[in-house]
Amino acid sequence: MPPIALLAPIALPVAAAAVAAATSRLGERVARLVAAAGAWAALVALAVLWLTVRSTQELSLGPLGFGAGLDLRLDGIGVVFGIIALVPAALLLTLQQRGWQECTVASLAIAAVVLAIESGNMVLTAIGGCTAATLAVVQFDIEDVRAVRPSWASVMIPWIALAWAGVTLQVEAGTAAYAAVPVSALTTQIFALIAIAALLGAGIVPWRGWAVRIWMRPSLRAASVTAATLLPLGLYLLVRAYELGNGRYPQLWLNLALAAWGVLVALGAAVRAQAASTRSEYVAETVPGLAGFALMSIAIGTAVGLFAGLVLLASAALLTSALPLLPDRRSPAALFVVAAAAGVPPGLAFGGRVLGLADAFETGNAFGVVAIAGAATWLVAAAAAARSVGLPAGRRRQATDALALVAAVLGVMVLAAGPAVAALASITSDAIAGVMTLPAAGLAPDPLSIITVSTRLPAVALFGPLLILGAAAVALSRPGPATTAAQSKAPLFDVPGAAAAMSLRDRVSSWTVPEQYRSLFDPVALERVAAGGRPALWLASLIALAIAVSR
Amino acid sequence: MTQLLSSAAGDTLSLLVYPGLLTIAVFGLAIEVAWSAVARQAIGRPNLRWRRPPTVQVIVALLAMLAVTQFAAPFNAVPTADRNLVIAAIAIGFTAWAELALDPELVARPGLLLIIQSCWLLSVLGPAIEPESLRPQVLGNALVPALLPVKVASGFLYLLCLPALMRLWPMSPPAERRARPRFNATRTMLWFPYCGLFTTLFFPPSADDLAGAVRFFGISIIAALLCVLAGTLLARRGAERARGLYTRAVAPYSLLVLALIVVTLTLTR
Amino acid sequence: MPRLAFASGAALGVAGLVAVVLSRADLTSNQLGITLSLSPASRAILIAASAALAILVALPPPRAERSTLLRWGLGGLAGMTAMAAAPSLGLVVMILLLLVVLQASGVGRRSYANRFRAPALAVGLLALAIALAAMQGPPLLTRLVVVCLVAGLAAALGVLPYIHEFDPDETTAASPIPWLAFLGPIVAVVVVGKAGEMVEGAEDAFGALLIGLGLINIVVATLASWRTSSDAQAWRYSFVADWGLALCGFGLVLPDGVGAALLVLYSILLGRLPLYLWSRQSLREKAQADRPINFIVAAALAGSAPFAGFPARILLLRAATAMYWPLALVLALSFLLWLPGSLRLGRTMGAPAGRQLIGVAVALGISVVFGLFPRPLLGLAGL
Amino acid sequence: MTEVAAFVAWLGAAVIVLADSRRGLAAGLAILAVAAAAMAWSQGEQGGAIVLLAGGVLAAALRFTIGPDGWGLMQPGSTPRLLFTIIAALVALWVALAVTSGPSAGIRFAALTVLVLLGGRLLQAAEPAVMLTAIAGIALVLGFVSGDGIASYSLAALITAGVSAMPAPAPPHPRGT
Repeated sequence: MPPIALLAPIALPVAAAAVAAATSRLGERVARLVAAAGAWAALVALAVLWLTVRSTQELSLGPLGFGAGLDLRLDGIGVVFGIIALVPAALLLTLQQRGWQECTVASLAIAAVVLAIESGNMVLTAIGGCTAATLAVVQFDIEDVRAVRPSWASVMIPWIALAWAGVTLQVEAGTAAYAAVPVSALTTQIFALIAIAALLGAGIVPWRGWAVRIWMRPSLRAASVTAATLLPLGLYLLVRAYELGNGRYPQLWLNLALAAWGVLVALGAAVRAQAASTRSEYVAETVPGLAGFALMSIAIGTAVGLFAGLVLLASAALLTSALPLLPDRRSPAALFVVAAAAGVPPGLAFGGRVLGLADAFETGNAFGVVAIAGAATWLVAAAAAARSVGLPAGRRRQATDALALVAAVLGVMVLAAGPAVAALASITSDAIAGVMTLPAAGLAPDPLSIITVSTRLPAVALFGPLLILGAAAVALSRPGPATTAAQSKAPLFDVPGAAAAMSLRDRVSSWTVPEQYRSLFDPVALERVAAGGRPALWLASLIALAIAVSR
Repeated sequence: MTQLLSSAAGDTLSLLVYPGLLTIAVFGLAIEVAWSAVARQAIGRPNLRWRRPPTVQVIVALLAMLAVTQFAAPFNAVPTADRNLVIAAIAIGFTAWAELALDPELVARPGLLLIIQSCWLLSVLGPAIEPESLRPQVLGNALVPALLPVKVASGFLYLLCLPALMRLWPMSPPAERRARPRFNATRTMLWFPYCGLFTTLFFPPSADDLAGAVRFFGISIIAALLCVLAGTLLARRGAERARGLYTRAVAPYSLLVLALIVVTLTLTR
Repeated sequence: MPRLAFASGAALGVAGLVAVVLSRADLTSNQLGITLSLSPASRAILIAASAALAILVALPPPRAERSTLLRWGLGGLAGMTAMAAAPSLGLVVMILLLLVVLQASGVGRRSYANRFRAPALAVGLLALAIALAAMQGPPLLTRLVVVCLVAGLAAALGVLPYIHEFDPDETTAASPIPWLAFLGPIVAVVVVGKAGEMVEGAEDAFGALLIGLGLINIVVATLASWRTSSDAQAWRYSFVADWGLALCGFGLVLPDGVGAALLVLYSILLGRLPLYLWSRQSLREKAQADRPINFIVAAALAGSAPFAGFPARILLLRAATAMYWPLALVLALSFLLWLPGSLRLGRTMGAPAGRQLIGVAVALGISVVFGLFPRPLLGLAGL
Repeated sequence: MTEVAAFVAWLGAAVIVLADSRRGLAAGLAILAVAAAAMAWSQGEQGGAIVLLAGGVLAAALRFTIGPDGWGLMQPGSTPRLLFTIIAALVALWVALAVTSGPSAGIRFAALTVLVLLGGRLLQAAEPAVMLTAIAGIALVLGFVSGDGIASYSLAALITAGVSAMPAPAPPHPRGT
């Protein structure tokens, strides 16, 4: 496979965008099909590129002019994240009704995300990420300019931070190429910039950030594609940071801080979810909650933790494509998807969470406390999920039965994929070995079980029979009454001090400059003075400049 | 392939028979009958006609089966290396929420239940921090003097939480219209998971022989009876006192246990 | 006859452009008894300015006559080329003086004094800098030269604190926009390029002053572009904000900084200026729109990837990090200030159609190409 | 000779500062041109001196024909301008003699005082003829400070004459692109 083929996963969505725009007169259906075909083609190209060689492939097309070259590099971890980002994106482009403009912009955003993932250096990743974030904002505004969307600044900050980290590496180490940066160059300051980029780029924050608010829009077309592409891209940076640091972060406390942040994010999502007044409010918290657990697992700094994070990201990817397809009414589809997101055994999300928590316990020190908090958070999320079943829909989106069926199938896939977790581990262990050293016994010596430090997870032997027994038993069981208890509408608990914090926030936001001082801060008057072309001001400025340089 | 089939057969046996479904049912039935007698509940005439079981009971049973396979019970066919405390704790924790999801009318005060469940989770997982192991038998075996205070404090917290988690407190769910609650089939399936986990975590594992089995189930039954006793006392004190106990005593005590865990962690480093 | 005049003017302009393109960088000529030479950076800016003029003449904004655009553009280009080729700052200032007088002689809505005063002040300050540089004296004298040079440059461009008075309804040719967006880039490149020997011993002060003014312009102009009441004013402030970046780049002295400054100047000439002219009609009609094209224009104006502003910002961050990292932090934060104003400017494009839509697409296409691959532009400038 | 020329240059610039009409402005420009030519001559640039004088005189002649009628010298309200001419001269003298050093203090004084006076006039004036005269004076000074030999003198002369030939600006235009 010639190295130039590395351009294919980027070029195909771009070409699809161009064709979608060119065929706009033929109707939206054509544009939708073209865009979906482009995303699927990119996915196939990525898979073919990897499967034909099964080792890292590189392509260098020379310097671009700003200190970074057009260096593409496809390694195992790139393929894993590419698949995690492309599968839901392709599904959504296939299943959701979109106008040609949305199809075009979404395809370009997908190409930008693949560029960021395939990029061989950090600066190019920043360009790809910034492009994807900008196009996400454009998608939101095309879809509904009045609906809530992430502020442009909030999606730009992370990529400017990453660009700064990249150029700092260039200045201090002479290169920002992932494969060439010396281990000593990854200082705490540079890692902090990468972490800021990762957390804000994916919207992984404990408060109700943009990653939550986008799910509350009237339409979920742009939200779902954005969540499907930007969430993995953010966490991808933290995984690449392991490669830069030869399998570890500059300081152990950084791992601990990130893991704690991940639990805080999941806890924030769970606390908000248990107080949600509608099912759509609950749904908005599911993907960020999973992202918090994924962050916690990835931050532990072991191969098992990283694998657990990947499993949770894969679950989040499938659920991201299922959530916007759910109907408003209470249905088995909603039940399956909610159960899968909550981590009901023996689902994929269950396996990922168990592995992540187990790994945190086995890492020891304060990670154990983080793991206890994580486990408690998991139960809060489970309680919120249980409560959500009885909540009113809370939105006016109607999904067809066919889409509901697809959502149900995706939910069942996540629930039924638990036994396959060991097989996934043996498939991805080579990719994980590319960024950190595997344990001596390996991650998954066979596709049946996963070895952690103190235990072994017999995925197939335990989850397999449980799945079969469970499916048979549930099929034979008698559903309970579909009643909604009044209590299920009330929050399970109130966060202490939340009301006080809200009132303080309202008070602070209501502060204004006293009337008698307003003239001092009148921007219009200041502008009039500055732009009035007054010689007196010019002379005063000249004197000020003279004083400034003479000191 | 042979290895897969043999281990799958062993795990299936554990799920369905011992220490799985059959054991859960027998143990639970015995303790539930005892509780009904103590609480003067009507057991009701056994209905021998086959009826499809409610989904909520099926789900709770499946979760309980998964949990008990992780116990350090004698003759457990699941290899010791394959047992994981997190799986047991989360599977048991999920049972309450399966009820809330599938039959919300059965769950009283879910908010308070969540707080108590968090305290219980601390008592289950707290002792696992310092040993850095999730093998239940390893935690049961941990008798290092430095770790004993955490273990004892966690065990006591576990017992304090048990009556509420088993719904032996005097708080009737919304659907309950009767003065005297009836035999609770869902709870029947939770007696062994909760009590067996207590035995697994806080007592050295029993040998794989008859004496060991007697010891294991004996301790579990004592734990269950202690729970029944506490439930009776709570029932006498009334709902408000019970809620007061859990919000004003158990929750702060769990924070104390957490502090103890952190102090132990710091001192042993 | 007008067609013939137009064609001949266009042909002469093209011939001039071909001559500039073919002229090897740093080629010197003594044929007129005076040494003429074209630095690579000046040559690159001249080519960019010519390209901008070609785009505007080919796709003129509504209500704009090609002949008028060509007349003003070629006149400006002639002066710019003369400044670029002039051997000393003295001659450059004299040519600048001529351009000031010629621009002020045009028909405008502001009073003659208001149109003339600020650029004339620039000429006076630059002349004073030359006179002081010719004297020997204490180090303070060199610092005064620095002040006069920087203040003169700021006054010529019309950036803070020497911002020119602006009338939204004035014709672009008579407004301060040509100084900001057409003549300004070459004036800056030439003045900064020739300032070297004049500020010997006070290079630090020269750089610091440029960076200081740059930061002030970035902060004030980005906020003003967002909050000001008039949309046309907002456009003017957006040019000033871009100049803030360019001044910071020139002040950082390092090749990366200069490269960043040149990229900003290219994006002003080939992006912001044409977009501003194509938005004039909707500015007059106060027609705003929220179409995809408006958001993409906003992204391009905000310097977001993949448009040309982003690599300029990356180079600027690199130079600032190499020199003094807190400056990079300030710059990184300031980059966010472009966003709200750019969204507003994007909306003022209205709903471009026909020629205007083609023009916007061309400008965006150029911005994307140089945003992803700016090397040819930087190579053209010898970087 | 340079010192005398410098004094004459100041005189010319002062006249431009104090005059509001075409005759006074033309006189000031002519005096300034003579001084600039004398200074070029003193530097051994005879050709340049002649060119500069020609350009300056032509500019003065053109200014004599364009602009408000009369001399307009020291009209009521011009006292601050008078003080400005004296103070600027004193400061320039101090800088030229005490602060700076070099071959010719006269040229330093002339350049500084003329640039400051005419720069001030540019900022203060509103009448096009006055502003164009001031900028023409600055062009003359640039001619002898830029130091590019005959080229700078010729260009300065051309610009001085060209600027003075500019007609009165057209009235404001309504709207446009």
